[in-house]
Amino acid sequence: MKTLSSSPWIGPVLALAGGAILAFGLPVLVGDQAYLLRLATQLALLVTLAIAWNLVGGFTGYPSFATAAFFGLGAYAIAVAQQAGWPAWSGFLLAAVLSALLAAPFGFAILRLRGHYFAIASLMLVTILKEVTTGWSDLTGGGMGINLPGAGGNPTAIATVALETMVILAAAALALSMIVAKGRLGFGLACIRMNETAAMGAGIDAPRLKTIAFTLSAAICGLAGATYARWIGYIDPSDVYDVMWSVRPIIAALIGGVGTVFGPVVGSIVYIAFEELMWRNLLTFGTGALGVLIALLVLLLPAGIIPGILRRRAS
Amino acid sequence: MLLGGLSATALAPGFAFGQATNEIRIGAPLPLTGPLAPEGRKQKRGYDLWAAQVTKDGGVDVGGRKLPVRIIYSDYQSATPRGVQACEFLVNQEKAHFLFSPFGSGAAKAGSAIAERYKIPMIAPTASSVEVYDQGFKYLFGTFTPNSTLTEPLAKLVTEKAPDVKKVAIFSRNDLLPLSLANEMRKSSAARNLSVVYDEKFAIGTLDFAAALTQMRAAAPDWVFVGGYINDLVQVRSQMRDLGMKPKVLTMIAGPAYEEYIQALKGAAENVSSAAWWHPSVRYEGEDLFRSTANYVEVFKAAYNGDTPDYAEASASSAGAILQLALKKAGTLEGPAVRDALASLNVRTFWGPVHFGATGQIDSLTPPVFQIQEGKAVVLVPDEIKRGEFRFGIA
Amino acid sequence: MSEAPLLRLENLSKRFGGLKAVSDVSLSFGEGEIVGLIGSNGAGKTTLVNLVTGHLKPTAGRVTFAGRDVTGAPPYRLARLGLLRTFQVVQPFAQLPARDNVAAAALFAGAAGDMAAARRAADAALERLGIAHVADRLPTQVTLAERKRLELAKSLAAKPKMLFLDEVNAGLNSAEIDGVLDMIRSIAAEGVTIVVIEHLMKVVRGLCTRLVVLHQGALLADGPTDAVARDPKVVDAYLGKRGAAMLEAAR
Amino acid sequence: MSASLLAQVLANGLLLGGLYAAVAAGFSLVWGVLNVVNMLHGSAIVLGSYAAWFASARFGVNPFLSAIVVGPAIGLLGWAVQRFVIQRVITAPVLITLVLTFALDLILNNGMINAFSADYRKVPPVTGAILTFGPIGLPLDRVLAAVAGVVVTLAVHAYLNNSRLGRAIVAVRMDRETSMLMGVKVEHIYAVTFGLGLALAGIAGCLMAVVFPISPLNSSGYLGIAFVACVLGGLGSIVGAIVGGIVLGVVESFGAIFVGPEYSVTVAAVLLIAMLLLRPQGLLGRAGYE
Repeated sequence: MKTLSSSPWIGPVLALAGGAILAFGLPVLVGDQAYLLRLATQLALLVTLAIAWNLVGGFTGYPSFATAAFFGLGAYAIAVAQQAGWPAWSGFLLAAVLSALLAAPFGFAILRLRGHYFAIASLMLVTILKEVTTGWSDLTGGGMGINLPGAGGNPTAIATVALETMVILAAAALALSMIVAKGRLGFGLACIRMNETAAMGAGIDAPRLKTIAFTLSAAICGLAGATYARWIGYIDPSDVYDVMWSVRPIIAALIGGVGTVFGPVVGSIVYIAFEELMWRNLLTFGTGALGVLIALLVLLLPAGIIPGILRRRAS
Repeated sequence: MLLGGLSATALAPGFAFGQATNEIRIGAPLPLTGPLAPEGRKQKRGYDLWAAQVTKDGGVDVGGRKLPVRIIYSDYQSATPRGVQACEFLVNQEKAHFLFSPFGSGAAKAGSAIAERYKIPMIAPTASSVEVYDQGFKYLFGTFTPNSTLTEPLAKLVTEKAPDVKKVAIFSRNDLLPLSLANEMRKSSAARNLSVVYDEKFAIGTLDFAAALTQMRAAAPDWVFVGGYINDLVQVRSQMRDLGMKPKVLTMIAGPAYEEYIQALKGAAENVSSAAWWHPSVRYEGEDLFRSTANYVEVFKAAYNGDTPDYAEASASSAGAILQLALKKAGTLEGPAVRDALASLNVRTFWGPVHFGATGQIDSLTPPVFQIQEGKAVVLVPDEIKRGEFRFGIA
Repeated sequence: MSEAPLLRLENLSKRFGGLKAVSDVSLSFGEGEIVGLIGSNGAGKTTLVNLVTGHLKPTAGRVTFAGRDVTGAPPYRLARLGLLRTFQVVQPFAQLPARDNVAAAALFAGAAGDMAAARRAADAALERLGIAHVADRLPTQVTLAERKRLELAKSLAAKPKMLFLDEVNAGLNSAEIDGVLDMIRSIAAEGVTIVVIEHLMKVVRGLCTRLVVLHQGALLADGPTDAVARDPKVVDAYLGKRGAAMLEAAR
Repeated sequence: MSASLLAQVLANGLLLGGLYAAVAAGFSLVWGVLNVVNMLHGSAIVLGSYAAWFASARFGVNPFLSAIVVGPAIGLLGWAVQRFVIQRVITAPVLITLVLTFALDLILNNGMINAFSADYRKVPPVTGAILTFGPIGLPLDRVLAAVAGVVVTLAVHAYLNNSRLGRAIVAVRMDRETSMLMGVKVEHIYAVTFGLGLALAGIAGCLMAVVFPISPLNSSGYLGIAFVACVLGGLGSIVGAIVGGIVLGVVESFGAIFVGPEYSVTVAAVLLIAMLLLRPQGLLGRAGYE
């Protein structure tokens, strides 16, 4: 809050500029290292989702597990739109708008619940969307999955475009997160997180603010899903509505620091590095090792890396 | 910062670079954890058996040199995107010469794009859907015939032997292979004027089928066709028994081909009919390292405490055996040359006669139709390897 | 009572299952009044405040504030209209410094245009309540008396028309109470209506010109402090002999 | 739709519900007393199933009998996990305990996949008999398992209300601070309760093994059942778990008929959200949500 008097736009503009440099610089730098491109894209995807989650789970203090629901919805929105012959940009638009349109009323309803109840209700949305998508096979191809047109094109081009889109999306999410954190919305959300009763008493329209945060978060997740679908080229319900899409961003945010602006970014980097390391070195215990990491993290550094460092420096 | 963190982990095993071609490196992404873990582990047994046999024989003959084989595994945790990532990792970082595809049609399809791009021949041991091979790719080869080759011979057999079978119930897991099988079954039924009186899907992970089966029972089908995986099929079968359902014909794909299915159900498995791409009771002679189906089964049993191989395990072994034959023919490890050798392959193996069609999918195999009789799978079709007659009714 | 009361309750009732916590209460409050709301534990005082300030929805009845029907309106809407309350247990935003605690109310209820204006308003409110020195501290780092004033500052920054103060003096010593009472009087002098929910007779007697007594959820008495305190019904039901004596003594 | 079909579906649902009650009881207890959503619960049930399978395959003991040993053994494990791991963050925000038990679940589940090679296993039928009442057929194994599920759950309920330790647990559930003042060692109660919760999971695992194939992959399904049944019945209420389980079983069964079997989980999920929003205190029981 301290830098509020200085221009609030410097951070977001820097984030966007940095994102653009990364987005178009990375492919040039590692263009021949396809695997690195892939990892970088994955990292950008996780950063995007973690930032989106942080708007609700961090700033507002509502532990949402609905990330996978909007991610999957966005992926299917663009897949169906492109199959129907819509241009790509309208697919992205559809992904964002559909996610937001679903998130607004659903969020408004379940954001009345607190703690575990909210977590479970948000998780159920993933289950519901997954089954509806699977069942509505006329539109979505059901369990057979769906191919995106153009998926068979030049893989290098697809990988490059995916990385560029994903990094720019991540940078935009970061910029948005900075604006929210420093603005009226973020201030209101922080009050709600700390004491919702007092927040309402101080004139904060908690239901509205929470719903706005949830909707913004959903729209970002929808866009991330759409980018992902275009990147992978083939999606099926159990892939894009996988609960791990909800869990990984939470872990990433926890690692870096829940409720901080840069926590999700730092946490995502650590998470991806660790996951990659475990996956390479432990053939069949990768998931379990991840469990060990998370458990240790929660027990030893419950506030996350950034707040942990800040606290150490303060004392 | 971002790049630094990434390259540190990504380049660590890049030392494989310097190695000359003194071994054959094969990348095998497998779902060793997650929902597909049982299938992934089966495949691994098949690959390992082939690799062990190669080691025993002193290596693979490539242009007169005997080269050892190394299979590099990577667990993709049953998540298709991770499977694709694993393919790229194995080629790009582990410098694999060849790939065995991830499990199933969906993941094989997604992974084949990587193989195509790097000109790495990929053998898919578990992908049957024609859509996988329709992509115009040149480096993908599959050891399973299309799904229609399973349902058609079954439908033909049933309608010939039992013309009074008129009403069919189709019940399938809402998943790629079972849905595709159900689709083929629908077509096969329509072609023979059978009426489909019940047609439903069940969600992945369904535990209890009592309600759906109760409704199916009310429709009184003569022939019940269930598509799913072994856990679904074991449960559906035992609940059919609980509900006293006794259709004239009960067909289940793809579980009865597994020994565990018979073990789990004991008497209730009797007279369940099925079809698979291979069965241990088929009898083929081959030019491959296993020499014959009978010998393959023996070697497998010796290696895995007496377990009998099923089609999934055998297909994995056959992927290795077929690659080995192609390598011998090509005389080099170069991707394009081995690809051409695979494309023009026309050999006999323990898996059956092997020839790949224009799309890369095998077109020389006749999947056997079989039925569980006295606790054993008995082949009914094709005639050359027929071991018994179709029996009607179930316990 | 003026012809157009600021707040009017008409036949307000609240049931929890079979229990009638508030039954059929009708009351009016005028501008600038200081009213004491008393009653034994469980008489329905806090429930009534919750009903009026939007933290609970009434089962029946009507609430009108500044000429609008606000029955069942949420707390944030009432706060923006100028109807605020403090809580028996103080409710700060624990990780925000005192200044931002107050600034929240100024920004969202007090119509401060932006964060900077809200902080200026917050500093003014803290200054006025004599706790400017805690502006940069966290609520956990200040004394109870300061925390109580912080709550008052929050309400003040919201530009209130009416304040419900729920046991704002509980836990304070005599000198601290006197300071708070002075502040309440000065706030009322600006035309803000104040309702204090109190157990301390000293406070009620010294501060309020009017008393409202609840008994078992219903309105028992309403009138000038002196008259109500002598009302035999009130003495019987609530004050008891000892309470009446105390009230007399405090005079 | 004939009456006999509906009767059969209702009977199926009731039997399923008895099993669901056992699945939900321990979960509900832990949630209610510790305010911990135990993500480990599903895997603990699967662990119980594997133990029952092992007892059956190796020693020929049927799951109803092995439950007597399996339950307490897994309960002991639960006691240790709470005492030495979860207790360290018990006062942390909801998200932390949720993520911690999720991590423990990843470890246990991955461990089971490795240890049991992920193959599906099935315990042979205990009686294999089928009871018929006119047009309705009920497999005896399933009836026994469902009845056992309800009986065990009721036994725990009785224990909570009649023993010294049980009453201490109930007291902590009602009001932690006051119990502490009254000399109850809350830490001890937490560990015992978590142990009891996992013991119930272990027993439920044995009962599920009578009816369903065993696989580590079932764990998330079991957890989902526990969620829904628990919310339906009311948080922390053992009797509520029975009511919630049975209602869920019946609703799922009719859902499969009227909505289609591919939507069975959706039906449960919609039911859950509706309950949370409209009647958070459960069909019976007190308001549980913060």
